[in-house]
Amino acid sequence: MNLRTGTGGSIDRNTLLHFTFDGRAYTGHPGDTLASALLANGVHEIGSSVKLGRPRGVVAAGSEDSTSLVQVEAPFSEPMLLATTVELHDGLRARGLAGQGRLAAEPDPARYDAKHEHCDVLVVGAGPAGLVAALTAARSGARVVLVDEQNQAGGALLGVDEYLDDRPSAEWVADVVAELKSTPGVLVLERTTAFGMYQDGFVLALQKRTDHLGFAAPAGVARQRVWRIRTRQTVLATGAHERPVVFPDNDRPGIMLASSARTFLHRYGVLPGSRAVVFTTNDSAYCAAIDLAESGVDIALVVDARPEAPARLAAECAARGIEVRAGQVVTGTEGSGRVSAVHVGDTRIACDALLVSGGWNPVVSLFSQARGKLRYDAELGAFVPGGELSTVRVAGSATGELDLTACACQGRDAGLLAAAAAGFTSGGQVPLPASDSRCTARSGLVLWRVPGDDDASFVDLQRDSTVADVLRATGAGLRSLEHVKRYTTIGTAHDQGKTSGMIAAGIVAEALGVELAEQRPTTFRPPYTSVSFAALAGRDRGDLHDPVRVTAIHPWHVAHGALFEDVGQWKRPWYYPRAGEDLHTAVLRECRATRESVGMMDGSTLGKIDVQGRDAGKFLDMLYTNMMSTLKVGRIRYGVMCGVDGMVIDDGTVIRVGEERYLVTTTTGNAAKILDWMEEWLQTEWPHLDVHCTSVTEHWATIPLVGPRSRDVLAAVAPGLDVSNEAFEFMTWHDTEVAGVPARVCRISFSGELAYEINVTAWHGVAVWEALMAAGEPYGITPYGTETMHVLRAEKGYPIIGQETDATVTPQDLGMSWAVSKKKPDFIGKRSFARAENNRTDRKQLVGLLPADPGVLLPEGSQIVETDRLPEPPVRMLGHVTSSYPSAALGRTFALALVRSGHERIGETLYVPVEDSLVPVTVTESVLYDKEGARRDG
Amino acid sequence: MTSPPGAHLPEHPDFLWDNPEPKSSYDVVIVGGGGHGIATAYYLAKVHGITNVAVLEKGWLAGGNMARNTTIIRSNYLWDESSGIYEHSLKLWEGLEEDLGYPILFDQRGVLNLAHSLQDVRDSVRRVNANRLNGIDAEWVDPAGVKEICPIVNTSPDVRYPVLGATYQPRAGIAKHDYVAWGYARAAHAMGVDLIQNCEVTGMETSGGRITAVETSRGRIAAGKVALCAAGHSSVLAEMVGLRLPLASHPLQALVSELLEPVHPTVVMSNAVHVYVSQAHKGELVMGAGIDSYNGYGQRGSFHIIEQQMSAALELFPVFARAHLLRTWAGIVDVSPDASPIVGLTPVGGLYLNCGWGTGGFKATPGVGDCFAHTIAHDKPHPFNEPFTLERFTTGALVDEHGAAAVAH
Amino acid sequence: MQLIPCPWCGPREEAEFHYGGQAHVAYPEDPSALTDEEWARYVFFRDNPSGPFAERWSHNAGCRRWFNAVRDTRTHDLLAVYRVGEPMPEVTA
Amino acid sequence: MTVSPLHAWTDRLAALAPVLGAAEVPFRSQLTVRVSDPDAIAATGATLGIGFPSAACTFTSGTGRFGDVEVLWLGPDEFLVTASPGLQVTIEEVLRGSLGTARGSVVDTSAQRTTVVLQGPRSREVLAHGCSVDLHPSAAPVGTCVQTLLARTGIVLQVTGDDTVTILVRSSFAEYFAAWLTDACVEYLAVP
Repeated sequence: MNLRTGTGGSIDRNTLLHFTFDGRAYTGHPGDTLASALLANGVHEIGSSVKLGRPRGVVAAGSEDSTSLVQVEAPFSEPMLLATTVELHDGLRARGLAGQGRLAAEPDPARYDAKHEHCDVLVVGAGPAGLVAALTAARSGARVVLVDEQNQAGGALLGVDEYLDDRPSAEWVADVVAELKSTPGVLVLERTTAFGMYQDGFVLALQKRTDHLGFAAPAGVARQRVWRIRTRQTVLATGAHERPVVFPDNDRPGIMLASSARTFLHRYGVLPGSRAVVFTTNDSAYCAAIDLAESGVDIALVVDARPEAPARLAAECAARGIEVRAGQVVTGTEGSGRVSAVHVGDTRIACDALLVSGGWNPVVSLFSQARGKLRYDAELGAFVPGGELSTVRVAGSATGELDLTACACQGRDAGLLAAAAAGFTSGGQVPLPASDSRCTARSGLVLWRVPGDDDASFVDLQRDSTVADVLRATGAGLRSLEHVKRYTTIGTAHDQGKTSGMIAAGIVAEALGVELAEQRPTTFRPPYTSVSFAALAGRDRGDLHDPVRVTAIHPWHVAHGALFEDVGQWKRPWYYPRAGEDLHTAVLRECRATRESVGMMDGSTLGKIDVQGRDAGKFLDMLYTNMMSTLKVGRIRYGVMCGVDGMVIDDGTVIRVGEERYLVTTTTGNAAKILDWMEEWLQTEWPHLDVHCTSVTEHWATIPLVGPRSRDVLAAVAPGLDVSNEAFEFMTWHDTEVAGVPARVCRISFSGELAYEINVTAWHGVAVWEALMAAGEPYGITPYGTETMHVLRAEKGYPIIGQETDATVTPQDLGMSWAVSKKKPDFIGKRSFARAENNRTDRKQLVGLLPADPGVLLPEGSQIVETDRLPEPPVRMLGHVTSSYPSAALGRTFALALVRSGHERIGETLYVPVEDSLVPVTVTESVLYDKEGARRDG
Repeated sequence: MTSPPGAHLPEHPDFLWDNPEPKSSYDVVIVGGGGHGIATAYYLAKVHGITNVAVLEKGWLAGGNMARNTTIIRSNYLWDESSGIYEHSLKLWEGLEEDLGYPILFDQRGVLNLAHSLQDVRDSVRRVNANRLNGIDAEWVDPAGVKEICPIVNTSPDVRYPVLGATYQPRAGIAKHDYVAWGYARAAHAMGVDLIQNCEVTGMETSGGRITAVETSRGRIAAGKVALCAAGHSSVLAEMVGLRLPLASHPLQALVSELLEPVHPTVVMSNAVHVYVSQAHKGELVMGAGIDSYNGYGQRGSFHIIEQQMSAALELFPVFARAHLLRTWAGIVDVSPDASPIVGLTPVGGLYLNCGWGTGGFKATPGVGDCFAHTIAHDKPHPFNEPFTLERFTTGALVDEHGAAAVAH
Repeated sequence: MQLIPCPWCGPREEAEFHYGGQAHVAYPEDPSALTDEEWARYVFFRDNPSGPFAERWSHNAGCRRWFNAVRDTRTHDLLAVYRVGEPMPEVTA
Repeated sequence: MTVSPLHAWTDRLAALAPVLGAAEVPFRSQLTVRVSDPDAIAATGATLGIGFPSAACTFTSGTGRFGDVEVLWLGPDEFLVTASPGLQVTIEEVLRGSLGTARGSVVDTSAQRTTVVLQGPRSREVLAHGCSVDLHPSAAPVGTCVQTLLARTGIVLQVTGDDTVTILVRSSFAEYFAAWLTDACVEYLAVP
């Protein structure tokens, strides 16, 4: 059956597009949607309903449709699209859905992006009100953005054949759009749906950029774009949706909103059927009846629920031989699949289309999202914007106004006011177009439903929710619309209640015998229409998902086969496996080489903060648990920082560069946090202190050179430096030249070995690293990664913040009372040490653990228990293993652990459940290697 | 012919509850008609025989966080104190449908908590071991095991934050939040509890250090005992009796997709990238994000949080690319300094406190309902909520579930 | 996403800022003189009103300055911003 | 031998030429100056021969004893002095000297950030894909200098010409920035 008209519509009849639906081949034209093309081919059944499996068709022509759910299968599979919003293209393949879509198994090849846009006036909706608003604002010189969800401007005008200023409305629209597009500072975005309205003029809009091109979409172009629009003023000209009336068996395909049928006719040249019944509560559906009749549809009957039909329109119908019955309603339908007959009282009228109008719902979703108050308009039977917002204006039928000229006038006023509020007052008057429209919709009757079989009277066609469901909900004791919505699931489906929500509210009010004005409408939540996850993720995926931070020496590590560990956003060399090595063998080799000769690592990721000012010492005394002001210029001290709750938050070295200058290092993961911490205290608590902090983390490349032969290597590359133990003491630093470039060398050790930390300007990093490698070659210098660093420090009992600590650990728990000043009157965290909990003797304390079997490696994260047999749960746990390694230096495995009363348990045997066994371990001090510190000086 | 995908879901009963006028006096007034408040009323009536109880709700019943959460139920918490109360809760969940005679769609499909860094792995293994010794089902699964449990998770090592493994609690799962709340409400109502909606508490009366009544938008209601179950609004209520709480109320956002054929058989959580996702019974993907940073009572959050969540979700689940965001919303979560709740007595006689659940409130509903009812009935904490005192912030005996924030070497 | 008027840089997106909780909570003059309870109040207890709230923000990704704001926590509307050290301005919510 | 953060990206950045000119300008001398006393600010500017910016979110430029120098406003008491490579040690000394006893600090941060210059009529548009600051010429005229976010990295953005934008990005984020920029240009390369 071909239901395409001979002429008319904004489709390109000279071009044929081939597509398939449910496996059958069809044709359509450019300008069609999938829905219009299917209807033109006589396909009214699109899918079936999710709960009852009843056939579902096309109810509306646009994004408010609630039933035409399809799965697009080609060009790329995408679930749950409305056929009314899928633009037809050659090769489109789709199928109807039973309420559930299917995700593609293969990765989506499309690109998505986002763009920020700023404007003085944002206009949402390019119907008559929006166009006039945008033009008015544009002429005032304001920066204007106009967004519209359709592929062409015009809004409601696209669905009529009316004239504006004595010429087809499309011409008027084209002129306005042309002027807008040629005005500097104006951006017109088609196929762009404003889907979310947030604080401070932040509007999100989704632009569908290439979907309509199908297979011809250019590669590289983002398929969809999220516009992040920040506007000073907004004009919402979002229009109104026609709503149906609920009656028994109102869900058959072929039952369509009257205005949508009119849109299919005028925009796409498609007839809804060959013989139609029109059922209305207001004037607007008469236009559909008349237009369709003039296009050859047999209008069997116009059923007007009002006691009297409007005289002029009834006369126009009579002139065309259309019967009008007032004071009657549709009481049922027939059909197997598509509607085949309509019942009006006792009369049965055969037809293949039923066009319904129950009035109009202003589209207030964005206004409501912007926290605009809604008010019930009893004449309209709908919620309308009920209060002013200082930065958001509503114009056109979104206010409930349905007369075209009045809508345009509201648009002009809103455009003027918005521009003026944004500071633009020089705009000229935009002339309002004169309309020849024969009907306005205002003089309607508010009718939610026709009584009858409640079980077959569908309120939400997608959720299969009926009048009976609503009445069961109110009968169950539910009073709030939110409860009824949840009980019945009305309004929770794909369309989010665009057509069903108001009707459900009306039926609830009737059932409860309350005024709708007293009911609070359910909340409108973003997004207005659905948005793909990928569009929201934009380009923040794959390599761009989260920045990878790398050091200046990183390319060398890559070239030399390092495996990397993620530490925050940094990539750090984890270990450098040689052929055939796994983690353990590589790390044992790296550890041995370092302890026995010399190794080095890239320590550039450590946070570095330059702290300057007269009060720098005083300031650091407050932040660290130990004393920094007494540190002498040229010397270095290890320090611990706590939060105000007394728990360790970071540690590192502090070097005194000058009388009023320190350089503080932080752990890799906490660099930004500690700088923020310092600034917070300085700016908000102690602004009187003369201290300034500057991050220099990336200014320096930092290379710890570690092991008994490190002195020899350093001497070879720093000829000007006296590296003797006497001249270059432990915990001091010297400025010198290393490999010919200025360097600061610190003698610090995180391994217990003789060690130096060489700092050079980052862009010299690779050169100095390579010079050290060359100079160390005679000693078998070995680059090592974080894992070896962890083992070396663990053998010495040095904790890693975040591994040995978990925000419940104090310096005392770590055995670092020596780093907690007794002299300072105060420092951050000190007061918390005095709390009862801090002085319990059974706190968890850092100790070493030696498995009885020196070959057994305890899994990190293992728990520790007291008995050699497990009782029934819950089992009392004494603590857990924080670090565990095989040690080359100790010739055995060992672990660090936090253990309840650990410091008192030295020498005790405890047990670690590992899978099904209990591993006996001996508690030891945390320092296991070179307890005397003999190796420090080489 | 196969039945339609949505045909199998149970219907609600024909009767739920009455809407009585508040009486002038009750033995116990519960402030807050969310899941916790209603469950507390239910256990007061059922376990302790206290039925002269009113639940006062300022809006619609169970319309706050109960209606807004992502319904994840699990008990695999690190500390003994937490695992005690959450496991108690999980055990009650396991019998709840029968207990309430209401289909709550409790589905023990398991939860995976993903680890993305070596420290995540250590923390996860630590938690698994602690769980097992506490009698809680928990296992550590490697990436291949993750793939087996949830095939759509991207376990490729070549992504920004590869999945290094996960903890798995098989008994964890999801339930249907409204069904749970309504099941409790119907049962509580049937035992004589008054559920009073649109009744906002505007003040509280005390006499001689004891609570005596609450002032409400529907008049004064005398009360022998008053129990606060107001989640995000707890601070505002406690302020009425001069009680200051260590809470911050934050927006927490969540979202759903449209209905999709089953693709996601379990629950996946990733703290590192701030995503948790499951597929609900009808087929929608339900996702939650991290909390918004600022205090807020507006039940709305900032959209960049959703965008970040989406990019993180797509890294984990590339198949979600063309799923569509259908609806977003926010609740108000009351976050305590140690991310653990505060449940127990207060300095005001007869006034009881249940708050600070942050993002964990839904899963605790049966457990805390039972324990809080015990606390109210006996004027003494139940052993499971004994550690969660207000005093712990003074003594320092925190139950810090934030855990290690980040590895920092 | 909120637009936060940094007193120095002007309005910027919320993502550039770091939230700092309640403003005007001074570090105690002498913590050692406080009882455990008083100290706990300083460490853990903050106002949490529904309505205007004086709070701290830092323009982290911008000028790195901390400043104060009064924000209505019901609407999230920023009612005033002011510099550290200045008294909280009168606002009408 | 010196290696800049984006040395491996020279060709890839150059290949963006049909859309915009993009090139790293490495090894620039950069000094972070913290000073708030107006007299000290004036004195420091006088020493350089280039006045410090008096308005927030701007930069000044000029030619003085160190050649072409720019002074960027980074915060109410924080400035970044940038100059040709190799001058950082001398400039640091001179700045510290002119600061005298006034409250403040001078730190050599030359390698902390690297500099990338974007040129062409699409510079602002490409950046708008990741930068939320209004880059329209009316809102960001030549002389603008903002610290902000570009996608997921912090940047300092200077509008150095009608169609020229200079970006300073922290060295460890430089490759992310370059990758982001290259990706942002894909579309403009695909459809010129």
